[in-house]
Amino acid sequence: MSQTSKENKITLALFYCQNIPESGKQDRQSLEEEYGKSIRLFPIPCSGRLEPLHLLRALEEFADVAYVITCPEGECRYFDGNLRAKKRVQRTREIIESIGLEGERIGIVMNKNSKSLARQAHEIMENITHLRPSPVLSPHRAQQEKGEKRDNC
Amino acid sequence: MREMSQLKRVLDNGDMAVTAECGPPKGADPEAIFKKAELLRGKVDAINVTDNQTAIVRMSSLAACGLLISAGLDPVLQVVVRDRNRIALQSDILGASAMGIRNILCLSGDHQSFGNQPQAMGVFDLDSIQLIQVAKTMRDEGTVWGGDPLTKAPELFIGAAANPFADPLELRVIRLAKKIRAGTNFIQTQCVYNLDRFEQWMNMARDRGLPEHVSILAGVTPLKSSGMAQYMRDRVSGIDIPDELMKRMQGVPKNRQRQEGINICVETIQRLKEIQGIRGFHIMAIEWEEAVGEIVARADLLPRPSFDQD
Amino acid sequence: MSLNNKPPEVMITPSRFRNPIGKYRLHRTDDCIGCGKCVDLCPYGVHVIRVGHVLTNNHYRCVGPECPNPCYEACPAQALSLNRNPTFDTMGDLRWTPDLLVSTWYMAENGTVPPRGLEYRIGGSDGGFDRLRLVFSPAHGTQLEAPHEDVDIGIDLNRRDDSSHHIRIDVPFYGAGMSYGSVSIITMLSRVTAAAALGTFCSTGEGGYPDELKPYDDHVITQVATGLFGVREETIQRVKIVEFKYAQGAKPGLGGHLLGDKVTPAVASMREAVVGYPLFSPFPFHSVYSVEDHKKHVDWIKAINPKALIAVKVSTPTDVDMVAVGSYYAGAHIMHLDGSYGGTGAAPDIAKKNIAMPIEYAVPRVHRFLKEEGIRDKMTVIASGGIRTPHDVAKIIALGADGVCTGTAELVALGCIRCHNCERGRGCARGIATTDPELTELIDLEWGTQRIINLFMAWRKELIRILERFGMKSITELVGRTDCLVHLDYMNK
Amino acid sequence: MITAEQKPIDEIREMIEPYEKILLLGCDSCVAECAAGGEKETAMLASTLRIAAKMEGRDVLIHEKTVDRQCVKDFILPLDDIINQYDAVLSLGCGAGVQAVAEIFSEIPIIPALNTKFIGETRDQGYWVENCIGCGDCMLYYFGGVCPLTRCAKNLLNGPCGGSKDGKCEVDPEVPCAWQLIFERLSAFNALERLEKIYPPKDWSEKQGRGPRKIIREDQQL
Amino acid sequence: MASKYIIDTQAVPNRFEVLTQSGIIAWEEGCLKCPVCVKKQCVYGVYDNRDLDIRQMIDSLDNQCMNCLRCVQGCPKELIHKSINPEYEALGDSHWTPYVIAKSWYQAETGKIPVSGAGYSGPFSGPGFDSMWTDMSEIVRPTRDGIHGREYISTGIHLGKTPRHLTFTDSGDLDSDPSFLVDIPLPIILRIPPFGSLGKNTIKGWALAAKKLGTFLALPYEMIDEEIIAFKECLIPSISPAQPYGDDGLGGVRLIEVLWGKNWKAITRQITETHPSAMTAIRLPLVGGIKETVLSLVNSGVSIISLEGTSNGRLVDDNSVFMRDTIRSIHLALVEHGIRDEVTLLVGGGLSMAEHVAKAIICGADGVVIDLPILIALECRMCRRCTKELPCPVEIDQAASSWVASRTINLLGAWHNQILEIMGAMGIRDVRRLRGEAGRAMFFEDLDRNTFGSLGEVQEGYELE
Repeated sequence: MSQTSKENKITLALFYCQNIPESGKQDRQSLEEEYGKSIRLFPIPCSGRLEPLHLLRALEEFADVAYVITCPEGECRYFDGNLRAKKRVQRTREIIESIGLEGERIGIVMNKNSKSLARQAHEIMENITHLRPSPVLSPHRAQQEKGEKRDNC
Repeated sequence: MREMSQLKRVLDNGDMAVTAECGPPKGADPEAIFKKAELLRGKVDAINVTDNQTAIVRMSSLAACGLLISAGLDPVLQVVVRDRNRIALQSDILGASAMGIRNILCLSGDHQSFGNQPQAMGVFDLDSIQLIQVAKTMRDEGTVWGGDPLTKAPELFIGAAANPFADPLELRVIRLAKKIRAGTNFIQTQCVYNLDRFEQWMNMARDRGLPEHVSILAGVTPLKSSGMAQYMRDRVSGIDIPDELMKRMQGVPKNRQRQEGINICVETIQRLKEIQGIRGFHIMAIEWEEAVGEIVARADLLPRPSFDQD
Repeated sequence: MSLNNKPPEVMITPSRFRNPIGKYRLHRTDDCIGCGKCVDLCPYGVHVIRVGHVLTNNHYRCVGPECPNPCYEACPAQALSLNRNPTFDTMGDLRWTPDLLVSTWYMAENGTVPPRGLEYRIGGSDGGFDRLRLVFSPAHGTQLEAPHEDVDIGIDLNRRDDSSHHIRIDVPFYGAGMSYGSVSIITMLSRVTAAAALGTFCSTGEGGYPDELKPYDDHVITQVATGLFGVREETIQRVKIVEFKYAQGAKPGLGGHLLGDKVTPAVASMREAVVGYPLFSPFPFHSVYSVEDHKKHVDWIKAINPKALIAVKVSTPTDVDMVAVGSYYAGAHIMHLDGSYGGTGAAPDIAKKNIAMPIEYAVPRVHRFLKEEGIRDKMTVIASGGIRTPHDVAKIIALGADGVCTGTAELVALGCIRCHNCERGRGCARGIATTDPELTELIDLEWGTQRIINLFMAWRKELIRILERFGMKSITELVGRTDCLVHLDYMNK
Repeated sequence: MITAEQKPIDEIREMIEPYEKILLLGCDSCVAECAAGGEKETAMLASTLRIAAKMEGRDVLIHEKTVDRQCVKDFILPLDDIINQYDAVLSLGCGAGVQAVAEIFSEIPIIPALNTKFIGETRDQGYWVENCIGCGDCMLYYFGGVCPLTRCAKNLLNGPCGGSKDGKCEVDPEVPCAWQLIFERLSAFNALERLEKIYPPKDWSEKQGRGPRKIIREDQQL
Repeated sequence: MASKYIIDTQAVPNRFEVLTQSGIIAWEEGCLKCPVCVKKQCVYGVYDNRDLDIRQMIDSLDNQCMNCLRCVQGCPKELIHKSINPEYEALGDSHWTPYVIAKSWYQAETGKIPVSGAGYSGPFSGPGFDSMWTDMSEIVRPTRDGIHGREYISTGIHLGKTPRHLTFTDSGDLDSDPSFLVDIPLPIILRIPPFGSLGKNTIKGWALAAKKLGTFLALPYEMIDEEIIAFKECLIPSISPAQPYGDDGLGGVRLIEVLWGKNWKAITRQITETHPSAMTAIRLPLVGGIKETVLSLVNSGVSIISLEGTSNGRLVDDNSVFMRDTIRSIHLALVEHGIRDEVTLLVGGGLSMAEHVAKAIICGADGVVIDLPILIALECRMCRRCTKELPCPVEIDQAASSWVASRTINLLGAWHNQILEIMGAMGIRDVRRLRGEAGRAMFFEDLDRNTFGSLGEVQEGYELE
């Protein structure tokens, strides 16, 4: 799977609620080892801490896809942080769709059955394999690749 | 019932057209209309009926036009957007057409605060250009605005006003062009005193080729007195009376000022005739319909053409 | 001389902030049908009805899962749910846990210890007080309905039987020195006014003796510290107790340091210094290098104010016991041991954490040594620097102190949240440890006074309850009774 | 407060299309409260427009800034320092804000990003409702604190039309008939006699005036 | 040392947003935009300066908040909450705690000693050096104010064997050879940390810092290249006996360290021959039975021994034992054998805060060697991602050498001041006199047992509260 994403050069910005199981520093690092530059992880104290701007800025600057994993519905420490996150993600989707970017580039997973961070991340990675590199970043990316090639020469 | 606008026929025929204005009474008496009609009969091709001019309540323009039709004259129904929303405006257009009224003049109207109902709500649902569009849609598409079909489309000769004397001049020409694009067939201008400015405007209009698409009737108003001249210059928006004209009026004794007003008016028409693209005259002798006959005669605009009714 | 006032009245004095913070939060969804059942069920007044709308206005009073009638279980529309308040867990520190902060606020509001749901007796430092427990014999009953007023928790401050004032305080504590400059004038006045009402004292600290305190001269202890800020003959003559500060527990072995920003015109004039310039109080008294020097100091005060009691405030080095004996022979009445956990103003972290020993070790050592020297009965031993709760008071007395000094607890009653930023920016953002005029206005004097009175009335009741459970009539019976304590790390080993 | 909604993004993009350096100007008052033009929305719109530009491969400079209030000169004037760096300003203020900014910075195009809606009330979180048309001649006393000019679809002043059914308006059955509310309110404090009166035609000149209305208080002027 | 030793510090900004313990969660939905908004009243202007750092997705609300909670407590809709920052909690490990890391960042940024109000907030005691309290003097044992006072407090130590006595020629000139004694003004030597995303500029920056501080940077011999050798007088190359050693290009280096291993003797001899003017030191892993080894090394003439525990301050062979008591026992053994002054004992591994320097010296070290603190000074988060070849979140290898040097100097400057504070409180004016002064310290185990050891008995039926 990691190979697929390498071929696609898709970068996922993954925000996740610190309350989801097995999401500590070590779990995070093993994920990063697995996916390399294809994943950027951002633990947050509550998914409701996330604002549309985080997602937009991630898409603007470095991410092909931005996802949020929240704690299960009804289990937010702040009661409705995850519900807020859900609505914010929905709104952000609408925004990017309105400018012609695939809505799928933004997603939210409300954790169920106490899935681990790694498992959720794998599933998300699986879900997004069909997406092409983001048209937002492609000019940059093209330049970067050029640069890399130059270095190789 | 009249099938075609007399005004349209005259213009189509390539003749200089003449129209005059007739203000309905501040009352319900039809005789006032008939009286004015007789004064104008044979002197003009069509008679404009004002629509609650200066926002003062008068007999409705539509009704007065109906009376003129019954008198066998060709009325121009003036419609202001101040008092009616698009529902009323469209229904009035249908009613007018049904009564044989063929000419409408689409106007914004004076603000309600100027008249005798200053507390009234101004409607201004449409503006005059939109009204032209609506009328054209009804006539040419056979639908109301928004697309609902009409059982029968109205027959209309659509007119609009133009004021070459308001500022900025460039915008006046842009507006004329927009009115033409919206579908106006004829233009009646604000009364012309400042011929230089008028010519300038006409030149600009000609530069854009506008007169080819519309019949421009230059408006004239005989001055009754130097006092009236003063008033119109100072108080009525969009009126531009040059100083030499003012002086000319003032230089004449009071009892001969009316005559001088008519003289000026006739001279103006004569000069306007020289201007390329002018297709006729609109004589607005305000509450002085008697003067029209003399002006038309002295301006060599008689007799008015007549056509056999089909 | 005994003050023996009637105890002041407790008056309910809620937080001065719109949203008081509690341990739990309740959440009400749109499903609420406004039936008001929760309002009826809740014994703590968490919910209120306003114009047909039920509102959860007083989250902070919720006792959470320990509630006998949980509204969130009884709600017919299942519109209520309960969570621990995440904000609660961001507050405080290991010594002043969020539980202790909130229960202190509860006491300051209500004058009683919190009903349930909050640990109000110990903190989370995992040593000392927090590993010590009071041991109650079954002989003296368990919970008491109402404390008996015939239990005496007052203590004598002059045990030398000399010609100085004979002062008895009605509670076994008085207010530790917090200088004008490190705290606002309102904070200072709140403390002093409350001390007067409670029949005890409060120290000015080293920043001078503001005129506003004059009406309370009989309840003020004035401090003579190394910087001698604002110390004048007149100020020494005004009071009944004069306190020498040799060191303070928060920065033992180091001088005090008031940042230039806090030296406002008022502070500067009080301290006879220059506005905007930092002030250092050196360490130690450069005129005292021996017990003999120390005695000269005491004699100097006695010459100015012959009847004054002399308190000597020191921190807790290895030889604190020797210092105590030396102070006795120099003529001191009160040995004030200041441990390293207290302090208002800024101190280097390295000093607070590492220098000198915790008060729990120092007090037994001094108690034992004074006893061995045969002078324990002649000296009043006061402990401070980390006394947070009535249980801490009972424990330190059982370890050998006669009474305690309080400081931080009062600031917490005034709304201190232990953010540890006393010296930053304009000073305390909550208007307690600041000299910023605008921030000072955040506290109303009457409110502040009552909050401190309420807190100490709760302490008082709790101490009486503890003594009753020990079967004691007076707090003096508890002094040095280590058999009333157990340390969990050594329990039944 | 004044409420507003963001315009469709396509419309905004079309308007800013000719420009390469654009300042998004938020307003932190009314339109912030209705989540249309505050600091946050401004940042979001800026990011969205940057993303859109990048997708087109265009190099457009989009910055954002939010002022306390766009309808007060004092808050606008400080923009003088930065405004010259831009080709256009996309304002997230209400119509009043857009015009006030435009009036001060006459040389630079000021483009509205919002549709200004109405004077209204925050009825609930995320729910704003119009309840004043600013007629300039308040009649709420007579109608028990419910404005028929705003809340009756027909602006009727002398009682409900025949379309009122079950207390709801015929125009929108979701909306309570204003006259039902007026009736209930006036009954509640025994003031139904106020409904007996025939209210004469409304003086609209206070609303429409002669061009823009203004208030001048000389005592407030210096 | 003629002039007073002062470390010049200057604030050096962070390159990345710092992580702090807690942040603000401010819901926007439902905000009433009150005219007097609690956000506008923030004493620290946190909301006015709000910004989003994209690299780490850090909202400045996360790290500028000073925890006064006024906004939380004032918002009429209760839309503002506080939260513990999971990124902060995840910093470091149980030894390199978030607190240690954050305070080190502060010192490296500002050059100031950490100061806070409202008393001590930490645990009662802790493992290792945290279970020691240093003494202070009250009235009967005078000292002078450490920082602001009049007496000079020396933190200088010398490396090498102290001559037992000096000999003089007949004409009265010094006959002893003082060359085998190197002075450093600070009892701290820097060492390249065991991990880290290091670039050339990092090494250079540290060398520069060592030079400016007047101390040494110990680094693996392989790391020395043409650029670094320019700092030779403040470098300690570490030579591993496992690696071939030949012509080394270390001419002019003053101190060379040999790692403990089979060949150490041969290599030491070789070095002494090639570089007669350089001193040699032996670096030993700190293990349980090391005392005997140290004694025999000293007896065989080794004059500098560097003992290295684990990076969490334990014995290399037993992670449950803290190095504190082992150092004490080595020191005491050397004293007993009358050879304490024959050797300079340096201690390293897990020293994370300024007080550890003083405490290690009290336990018997002459000075210390620090490694990870100088990495943390460069904003290292101790995530050890670099050990797994993951990118460094703060791109340490990209930092300029001047920045590296200034940050390191700031940290050491703050440590120096703290050592002065702690020595001043003890009334000790020369750090060399602090060595082995266990009497100036209090040990948790002793105090606690003495005080509470007897408070263990609870009878049946008694209730604890």
